[in-house]
Amino acid sequence: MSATLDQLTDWVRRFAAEVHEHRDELTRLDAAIGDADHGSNLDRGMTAVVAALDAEPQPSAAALFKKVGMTLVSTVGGASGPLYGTLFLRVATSAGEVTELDGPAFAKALRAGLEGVVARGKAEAGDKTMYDALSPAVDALDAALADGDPLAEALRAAAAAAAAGRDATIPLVARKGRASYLGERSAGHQDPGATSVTMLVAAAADALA
Amino acid sequence: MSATLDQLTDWVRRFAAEVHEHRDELTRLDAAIGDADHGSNLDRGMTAVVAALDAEPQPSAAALFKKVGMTLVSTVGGASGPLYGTLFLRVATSAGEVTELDGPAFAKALRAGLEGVVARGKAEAGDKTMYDALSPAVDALDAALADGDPLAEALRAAAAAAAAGRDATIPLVARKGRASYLGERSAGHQDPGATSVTMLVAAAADALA
Amino acid sequence: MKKLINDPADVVAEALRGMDAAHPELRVDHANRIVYRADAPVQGKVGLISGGGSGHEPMHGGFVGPGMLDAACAGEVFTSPVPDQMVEATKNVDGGAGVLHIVKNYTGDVMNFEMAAELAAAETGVDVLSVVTDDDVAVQDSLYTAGRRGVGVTVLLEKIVGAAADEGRDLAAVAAVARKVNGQGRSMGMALTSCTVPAAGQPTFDLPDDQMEIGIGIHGEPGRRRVPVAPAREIAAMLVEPVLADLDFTGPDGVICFVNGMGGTPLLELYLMYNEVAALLDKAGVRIARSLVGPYITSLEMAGCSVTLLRCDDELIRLWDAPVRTPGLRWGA
Amino acid sequence: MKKLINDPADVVAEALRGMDAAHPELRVDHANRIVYRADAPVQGKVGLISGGGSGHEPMHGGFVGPGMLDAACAGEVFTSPVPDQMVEATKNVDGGAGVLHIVKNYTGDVMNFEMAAELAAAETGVDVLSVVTDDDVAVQDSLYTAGRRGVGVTVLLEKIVGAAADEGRDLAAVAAVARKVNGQGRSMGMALTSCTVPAAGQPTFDLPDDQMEIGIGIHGEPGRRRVPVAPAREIAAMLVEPVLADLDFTGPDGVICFVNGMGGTPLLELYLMYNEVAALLDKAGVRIARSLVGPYITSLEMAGCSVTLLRCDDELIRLWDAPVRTPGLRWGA
Ligand SMILES: Nc1ncnc2c1ncn2[C@@H]1O[C@H](COP(=O)(O)OP(=O)(O)O)[C@@H](O)[C@H]1O
Ligand SMILES: Nc1ncnc2c1ncn2[C@@H]1O[C@H](COP(=O)(O)OP(=O)(O)O)[C@@H](O)[C@H]1O
Ligand SMILES: [Mg+2]
Ligand SMILES: [Mg+2]
Ligand SMILES: [Mg+2]
Ligand SMILES: [Mg+2]
Repeated sequence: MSATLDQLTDWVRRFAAEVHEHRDELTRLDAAIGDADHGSNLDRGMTAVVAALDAEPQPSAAALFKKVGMTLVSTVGGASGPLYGTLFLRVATSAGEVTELDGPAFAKALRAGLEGVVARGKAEAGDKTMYDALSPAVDALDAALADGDPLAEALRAAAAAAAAGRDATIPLVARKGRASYLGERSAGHQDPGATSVTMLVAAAADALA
Repeated sequence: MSATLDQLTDWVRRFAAEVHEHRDELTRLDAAIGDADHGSNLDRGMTAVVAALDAEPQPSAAALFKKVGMTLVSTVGGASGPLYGTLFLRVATSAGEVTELDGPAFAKALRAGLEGVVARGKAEAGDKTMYDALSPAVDALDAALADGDPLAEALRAAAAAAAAGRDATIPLVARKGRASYLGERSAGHQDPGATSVTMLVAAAADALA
Repeated sequence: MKKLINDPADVVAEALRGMDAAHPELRVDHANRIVYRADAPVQGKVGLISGGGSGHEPMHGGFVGPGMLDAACAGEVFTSPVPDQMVEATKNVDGGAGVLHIVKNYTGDVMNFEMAAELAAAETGVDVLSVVTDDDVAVQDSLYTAGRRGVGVTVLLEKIVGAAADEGRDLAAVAAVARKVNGQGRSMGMALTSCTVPAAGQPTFDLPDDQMEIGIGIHGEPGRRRVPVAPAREIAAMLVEPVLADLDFTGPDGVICFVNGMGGTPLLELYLMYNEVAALLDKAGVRIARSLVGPYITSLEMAGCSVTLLRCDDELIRLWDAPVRTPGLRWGA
Repeated sequence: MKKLINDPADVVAEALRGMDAAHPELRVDHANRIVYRADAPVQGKVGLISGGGSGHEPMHGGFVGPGMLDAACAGEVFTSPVPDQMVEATKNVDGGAGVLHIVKNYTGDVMNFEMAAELAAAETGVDVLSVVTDDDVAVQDSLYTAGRRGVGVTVLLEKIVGAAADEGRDLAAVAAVARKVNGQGRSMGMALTSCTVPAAGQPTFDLPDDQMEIGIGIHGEPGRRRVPVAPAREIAAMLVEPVLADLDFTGPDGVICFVNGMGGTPLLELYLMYNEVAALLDKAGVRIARSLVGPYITSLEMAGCSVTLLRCDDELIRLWDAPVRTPGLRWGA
């Protein structure tokens, strides 16, 4: 089973809808250990993305994700703008000028996105960032596909891994991003970026089902 | 019966003690229709007065009240500094270089004080100021003495008249002082200056009893 | 009460010590609580003094310096200073040309400055004139009341009159400029929150989260009326309309438009308010010749703003543009 | 939420319109949210740009003008601007001598400016160097974390580096001055209250009436620790001690001592704090060469303050004293 361009577009739109719906929750999480803007940042960006896709449907996976990445870079700002922007730009490059992605190609693209996040933000495991949800998700996706699971099922496993990674950020003491300024006081709070990136993976599982 | 210099000094000290005890109440009244400083203003001034009298007992009624008036003018500021200051300075002039004041002399001095307040502040009856408590008190004092009441009893009548005048400020719409800025909203609140001047008359009734 | 203070009784004295330490170009008489420009008196120049309760900073101490005031007398928070301070300052800023007292119209300020002028006349040979500012249109002007409050115009007046004194005009002429500025300026203010007088220890008034006060002064007092909070656009109209209704500002030389912060309002919001005010003036045919945006005449940490318009002519614009060098206002020097 | 705003989404755009209208000496590109000095680019001079989230006014837009920045990019409230803005500003302030990016050390700001520098290199021929400020001693400096925040030193740096660029130094030399200033400056801040991001609609954190936050940044975030409210004297010690512990400030040329208000603290309290800070420095043998007191790098309406010390030498003092003409800082011009 492959993901069609429509499904990939649907992934982006579902993520936008999730972010919009949980905008205040994301901001509240960011208020606790950051500066109370993660929800409005990402919602502003994904609203712009949806508007761009409405205005001009994209002809290929590369074009689609490049548009998403560029729009996020140009409209979000803060830490999540360059991080989510780079993620999608790397996904675009990895996906290429195709209109379908099979499981391995999708997984490769998502890993490229993860590597983009690391290249940009230098986060490591346990730093209490979006990395801590995205990285286990990409690993779970690879593992499930290697086990021969179809993409849809593999993405469900990835989404579960992301959620587990997200929850595991709660006890962590942040070492990257704004939460790091809080030192020990950052422990006991769920990372907002890990929360939004879990929505991203869950949206993929829904859209590519 | 005459008021001795000791009794007159005691009047001033009792007034200081009353103001100090009711400092927060006076400030609260001023917060409602003014700027929340009448209690601290008058307490600062009367504390300085007591310190001055402690340092140097005064040889005559004129010296005593002049010291009180000058100290108030120099330490209080705001509206109540010049008003109470002028009141005591006029009392001093009227009282003269004596060490005792009989009833008529005391009443004359207090009326001179009232006239000083009017000369300085131009308040009229019903403007919702200290005038509205002090003026009926002075009238009551004159009337009681004219009836042949002894000074102590006449001062009790004056204190009662002051209290009645103070209470009668509650429904008034202010036309002088800060409360006038509130217009109709000043109605329903007791005037702070009328409240403190009622303490002044009551202290006289107690000291000269 | 949350404040960066020690004992509430020491707030004014300690803040003056900080001002003294931070500004070598000023000289502070701590016993009398007077801020002087370091080179006072300036020979041959009319001396300008003002003063008032503390809690309105930078006014007035922050407006002492070349091109503005020669001295400022600081009272307790929201309490007029006392005559002794004003007499002392009058003596020390007289450079032979007399001294102008700039007084905001509050019963306390007016009476204390009046007593000071009487004492100065009796004790010193210094010529003294006084001007009273009363620009607040929130308060109805009437012979039978304390009249209008002196608010935002005081800032513009101290700057402009400072420049007039610098030009070497005599006392009567400087006083005439002052009266002209007061006559051509109007203000209106509003508050989103109350403020807390340190000695009182709690907010002067309670204001629910969905209410604001329109027609406030600068002493943390409640305003003329309480209304539901509204967008900046509507608030701007509530301030600008009564100002425009009170005086014609459509002259060819335009106005100085001053959007003032009450102390607790961020500059971001003041610029946003300025945008709304400018749009309303444009619609009313009022030209903005000069602008001032910021917290210049404040009420401690009160959130809110006021709008002041001053009708200009060539002379006032020239005096406004002249160099000024004070902690609170500075240009050209 | 009580603010002088219309729609929370429009706050930054509308405030920039007000800034534009109030300051004819600035030019604002509203589409890109860039504040330029009206005469940019200045031929032959190194161009200086900075930028960051809004809500810190007057920083950075209020520091645009002769002697300081050539342009400032405004992000959403507390959100770094985007690379497109920085690239556009870089192009428009280059007078042939290259452009310096002044970046506060926050993950978002650093990444966005990094992308901008990459794009500028690819799309334009402009030489770009970047300096990052990271002066906040509340945060432990470490290779394994995001490092220290850039706070108060940024203000002093923009002034001093502006003067260095005005002297005609080349890009490398200007960047070297910037790095020197950052290396010699340290800051520490505290909050009495939280602040409310307009889009969030409620205070970022709850702080009981008897508690304060020590070691805050400038984004309304909670600090390093929460302690009972204390007198100004003790608060000053909590801020000054870690600053002095981090760097030796006892040089013969003294320091610039900067007591900054977070936006909702009255000037009266800032001067009082300055008095306490000056006393502590005196005891520690630190000489104050220059002072700055006021709200210059703020967190919306947060009540609180920060203390910044910058170790000086003749060069830095000369550059500090040089003329500057911006809405937020102005002297000698
Ligand atoms: N260096 C980093 N690497 C990966 N993710 C990061 C890094 N720094 C921050 N993040 C993520 O960004 C999120 C915050 O995003 P956001 O609030 O939009 O930006 P800002 O911190 O600039 O306000 C954090 O919750 C964290 O997951
Ligand atoms: N013109 C006046 N004549 C008489 N009393 C006045 C006048 N103006 C104000 N007062 C009195 O002064 C009181 C307020 O004093 P205070 O709060 O100490 O001064 P301020 O109004 O300057 O803060 C009022 O309650 C009123 O009784
Ligand atoms: Mg954030
Ligand atoms: Mg009062
Ligand atoms: Mg008062
Ligand atoms: Mg942010």
